[in-house]
Amino acid sequence: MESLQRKAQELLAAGTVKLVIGYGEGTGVRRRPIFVRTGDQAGSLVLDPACTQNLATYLTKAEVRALGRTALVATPSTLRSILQLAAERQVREENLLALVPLAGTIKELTTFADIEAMVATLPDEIARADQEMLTQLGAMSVVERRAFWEKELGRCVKCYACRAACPMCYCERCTMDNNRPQWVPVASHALGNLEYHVVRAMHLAGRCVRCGTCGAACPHGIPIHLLTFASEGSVRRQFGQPGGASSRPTYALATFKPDDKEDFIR
Amino acid sequence: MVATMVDRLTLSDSAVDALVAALIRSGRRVLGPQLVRSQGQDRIDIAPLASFADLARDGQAVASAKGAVFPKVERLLHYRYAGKSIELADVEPASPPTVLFGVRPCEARAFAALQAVLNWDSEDKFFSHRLANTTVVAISCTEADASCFCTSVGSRPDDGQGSDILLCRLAHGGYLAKVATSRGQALVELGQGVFQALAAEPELAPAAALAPAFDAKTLPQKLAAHFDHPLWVEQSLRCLGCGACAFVCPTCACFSIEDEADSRQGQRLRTWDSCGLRLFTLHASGHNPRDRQSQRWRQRVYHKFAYYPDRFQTLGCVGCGKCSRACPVDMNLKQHLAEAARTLP
Amino acid sequence: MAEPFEPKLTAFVCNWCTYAGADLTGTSRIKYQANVRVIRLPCTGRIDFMMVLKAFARGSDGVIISGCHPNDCHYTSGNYHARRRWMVFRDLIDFVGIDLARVTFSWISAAEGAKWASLVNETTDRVRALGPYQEIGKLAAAGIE
Amino acid sequence: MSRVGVFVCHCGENIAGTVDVAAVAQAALAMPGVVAALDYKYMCSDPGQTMLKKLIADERLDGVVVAACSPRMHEPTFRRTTLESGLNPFLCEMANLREHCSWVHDKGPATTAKAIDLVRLQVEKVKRNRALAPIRVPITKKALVLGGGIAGIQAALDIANAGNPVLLVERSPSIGGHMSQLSETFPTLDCSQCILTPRMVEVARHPQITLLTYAELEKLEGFIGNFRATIRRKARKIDESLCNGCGVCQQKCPVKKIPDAFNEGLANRSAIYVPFAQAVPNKPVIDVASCTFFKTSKCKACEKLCPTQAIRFDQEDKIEVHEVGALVLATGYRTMPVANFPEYGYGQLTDVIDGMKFERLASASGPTGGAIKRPSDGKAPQHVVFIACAGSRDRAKGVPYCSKICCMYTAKHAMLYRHKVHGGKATVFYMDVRAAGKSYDEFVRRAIEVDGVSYIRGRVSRVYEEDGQLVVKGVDTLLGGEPVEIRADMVVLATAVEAQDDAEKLAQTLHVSYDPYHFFAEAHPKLRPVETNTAGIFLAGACQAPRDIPETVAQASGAAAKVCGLFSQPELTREPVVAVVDRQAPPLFSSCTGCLLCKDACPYQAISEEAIKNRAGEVIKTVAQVNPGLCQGCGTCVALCRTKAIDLQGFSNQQLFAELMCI
Repeated sequence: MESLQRKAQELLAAGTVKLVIGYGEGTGVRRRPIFVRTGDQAGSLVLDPACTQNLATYLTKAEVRALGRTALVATPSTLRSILQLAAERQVREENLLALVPLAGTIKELTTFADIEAMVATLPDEIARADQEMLTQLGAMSVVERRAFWEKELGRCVKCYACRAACPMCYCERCTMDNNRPQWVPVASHALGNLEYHVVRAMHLAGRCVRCGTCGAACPHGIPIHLLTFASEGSVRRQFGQPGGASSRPTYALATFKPDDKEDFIR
Repeated sequence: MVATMVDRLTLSDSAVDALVAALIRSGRRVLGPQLVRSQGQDRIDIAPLASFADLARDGQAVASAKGAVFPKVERLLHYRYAGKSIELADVEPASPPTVLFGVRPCEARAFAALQAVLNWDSEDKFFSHRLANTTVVAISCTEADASCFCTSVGSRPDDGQGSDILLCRLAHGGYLAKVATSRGQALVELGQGVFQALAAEPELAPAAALAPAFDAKTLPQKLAAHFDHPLWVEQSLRCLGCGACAFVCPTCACFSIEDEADSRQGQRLRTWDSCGLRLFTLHASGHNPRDRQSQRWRQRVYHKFAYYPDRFQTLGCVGCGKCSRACPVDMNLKQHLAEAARTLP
Repeated sequence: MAEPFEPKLTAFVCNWCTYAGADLTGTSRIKYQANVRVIRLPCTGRIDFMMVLKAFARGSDGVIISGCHPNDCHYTSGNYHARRRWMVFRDLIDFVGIDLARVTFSWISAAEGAKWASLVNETTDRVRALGPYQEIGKLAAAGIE
Repeated sequence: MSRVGVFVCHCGENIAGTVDVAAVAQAALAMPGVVAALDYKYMCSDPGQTMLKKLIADERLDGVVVAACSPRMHEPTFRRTTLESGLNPFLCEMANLREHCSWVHDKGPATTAKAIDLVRLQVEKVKRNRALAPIRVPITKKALVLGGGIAGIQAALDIANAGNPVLLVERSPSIGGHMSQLSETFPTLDCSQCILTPRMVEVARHPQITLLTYAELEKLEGFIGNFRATIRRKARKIDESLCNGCGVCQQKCPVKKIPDAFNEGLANRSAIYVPFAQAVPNKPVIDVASCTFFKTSKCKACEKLCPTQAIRFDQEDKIEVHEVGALVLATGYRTMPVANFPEYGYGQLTDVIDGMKFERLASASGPTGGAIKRPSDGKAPQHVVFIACAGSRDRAKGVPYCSKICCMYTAKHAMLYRHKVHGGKATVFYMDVRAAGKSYDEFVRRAIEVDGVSYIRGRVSRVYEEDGQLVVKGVDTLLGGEPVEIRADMVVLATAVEAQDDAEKLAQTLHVSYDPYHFFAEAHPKLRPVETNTAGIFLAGACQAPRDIPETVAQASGAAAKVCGLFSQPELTREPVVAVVDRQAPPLFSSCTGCLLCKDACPYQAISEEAIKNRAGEVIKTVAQVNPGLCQGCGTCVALCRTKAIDLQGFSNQQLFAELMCI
């Protein structure tokens, strides 16, 4: 934690960056994103296991961009998000720098190549609880799964916290907000909710870094992150092209192999 | 809600149980906060009660109770084509008699704020119908958390405003019932023999201790004077621009009108909306008067703490803190308001 | 007394292979059941997964998706892209509880008129046996007060 | 509100016999937006079309649905009629009541109900149709032919003779290609040079052909009708305008021991050289790697002795940019190096040679003047073994395909050998003899029956040297796999035909697709054999697959015809069924996020980046841009786009959504 605060101070003092986005004390035990712009603010940076939110989300926000070159306190997921955003031309190498807590020290990654190299060494697993949920759901009959999701998504109010919190949901005009035609009903009735979440999961297939920030963001505790885990999992299993592995476009659904194997087309 | 003289009665825990049973028997829709545990997380939902035992007596529900009178999606009209002519049908408001049982006093107070907007210049018959059909039985709070700030917005954890009946906990079990309205009276009559007359002055369990964090009285003037203060930009930097705060808020009344149609028929729906969402103020021209998130955050604060007092001589916030708890990036309204009160001259 | 259930099928087909194949079914006067409504697209690559979802939301009891065989795509690779999407989309809708038995995928070339007829007949029979599918359609009315 | 007209065709009894057409028209009239509906015996007939035109005018229709046969049959007809009546042709749609309904279902209410639904689908669609204008693309009427072998020569001549300027680019110092190295050609045994040379000269003399030898394509930008080709003209180190090709420089050049590629290393050349006597242009090149001056900055013999002072040691490569409207790829092939055959001695055995070397030995213009002398000692070999399928149809060698020409040229070689070395013995090992082609099989028969070449069906497992002779070990599968051992003086391998080493790189430069063996891929294996999947780029000869000369020439003329066809139009007009990227008012400008993931998905490289600038010229955002000249309208990008920022004209989201909302 101290090393992070020191690093932030250095970077800001040297003018290497104008902004350090990290985690700070929040309400009670919560942690919240903070935006450090001066050395003396660096002291409020916190680093502990509660710091899990994927801060890459802020890299595409106009208000934050306007603040100048940014250092981002990065979890493994955050690093992957940076690469995926790079692959989709949403972030520039020269505009950012990742600060990775590593064995008590802070590793500074300045190039996408560095980040790729680092990501390649990091484990890429989802939380056990999520894995168990996926297994449970997998074991259910299709009717049971329908019931499960009907119940869970029934609570959705389309506040779009999931979309807002997701680093890959950076589109200025989300397809949900596209009304010519209105593919997905705006209303958060049962159909609107199902269609919204299926669309989101499809749009993240091959792009999702499985940070789970969308699920964490849901005020109603709907495990929507499982939907994107499922679609992303499908891509990884079948095409071996995970989201967030490279800063060059390797989007599984924009490419193909003539011998892609399926067993359902007659 | 017409306030009659407040009638003070007591009920034992078992009596409350019997009351809930009686309400359900009477065919009313009985909604109340309940603890739900799923995927290893606890949360409180406001849902149909099966018995008093299901009731979460402490803690704040994620969602507010406003859905009972102002649902997230409601149908306003529908039409169908008969050949080339269109048959239009207005939807008449219809809702089951409802009891909101065991909600927090702050929730109860919120209906007045909703009414201020929805029945402001013209009456919203859908809302009014549901509201008239709803009896509110609140339970005073003995606990408050770091997001609560009712005491900062002119209320108390045992505030009876907006409740038809307020249940205050007694030190040694049971409740003191403050029956404030005729609708409350109706429940008393329905629960024959459940309510007991007050023998002696009851010993109440201490209400939650919650020190005010700011002075809401002076806030409106301060805000009015500092519309362009950098504070709003600063506070909203981490705001993601979702609608979580508005959709859990008991007083947020913003809505959108959506038409859903195909070649044979269509319907017009009213759905919740939020001033925090970018599209809320998007003009057809593409121009957006509140294009930046800081402007939208400021709007949210000003609407509740400057425009409301200005137009309705009341605050648009009851200090329940639901928005803070629901916020994915921990935008704590209480802290932000305290900061405003502190830093704005 | 209710009349016997007749399934409603929606088919999304590409213009160059399957649509032409279905034309050949006609010119060859091969009979098949009349339950299917065809939506013509230039290429399977144009099929937005939303269309499949919508078909169910609109009360289709079954959906047929068909285009050019691998290597035969009029646009060289549209069908390969489509295939990838379907591979993921199938997994996803299965995960959210949509019955995969309701969706049939097929490659039908412009020369396979008979295959189109048998595909429609088999699908119609299967879906008729499965019964009406309102799992998604019913949602349109759910959650509205 | 729309004003749609619905026209239900009886198609005689074809539709009316099964479908209650009157009921369909009546139902259509009740559909929202439909102002007129009628049914008629033959909509496609003159009276039918007249009715259509009249109603469009009388009812001021803004949409037309013709419920008749398949749109694949009559859509053009009815769109033309719509156009003639002054309505945009793309406001006309067809409901397929015949192929998809009346012909495939029995008469009855269900069939009529389906017919009505099919009409409703199109009515809902046509209400959302937009008037579309055909896309017009200008054409630069100049072709670039890449490769100066017989394929390139033929294509260039055909295009030029049709009156179009042609740029013929050849990377070696002379055109002619492999064909110029051949001795005689099957099945006629006429001299290759004798038939090729006149064509080469014609190219050189042709007023419409600009010949760029010793040049290579570096970059290609643009699209059909509008390519920009960047070409590197390698420095010959001589001034071509002065050189008269007298050849003095070659004679006087002190460096003479450089293996001559044209002669497959069977002879040597000088450092300044003309590849072969009949080279076009007949201008030398200085081989900088071998030239004494460039090594030691001494000598300059050629410069001193050049009668026209044409030597330019200081000459640099030149980069030229040419605007062209079409390309013909005729970059040819290579053969598998003998070094790839450990079993045949890794190319270490001097007398184990490949077909090309044999061609040079047999060629009158070759190092031996056409006499068959084996490389090691120059003796006439008494027994020559020819091994067909050396590498071809051999998965282990990575060439599962048949090289196609080897059976024929092996027969030719054996025949030539027998003609030239009397009493010599020729043995051919083969897998199958594939002699499909006009008088091809007769040719092989002649080798066997008239010239007494012995054919053994079987593979050769090993060739090695034993006391000055080559031992060829194989089997005779016709004799039940009996081992065969032959002592030979020379072995000729019919090595596999492969794509050029740099074929893949070139394909990527040009954005044309290629097969697993790096041969360029045709747009459609049956119906578009000379086109690539990149509009405006065509294929000729062995760069696409192994080919013999007649096939190559035929394909070259085919490609030339395609180019001439393209050039014959004043401009390119294409159906406006293309993808378009959303543009709208500020501050959004476009709902495209510029992720450009669609770029990879497009089968036609039609998508590029576009920078949206403000008045000050600063880039506000980068979005996708679809080139209507390249887009073929498959819609793959549309389905891929998350924000629905790309839409497909004619099959737009609004149209398809409307169709879906009425099922």
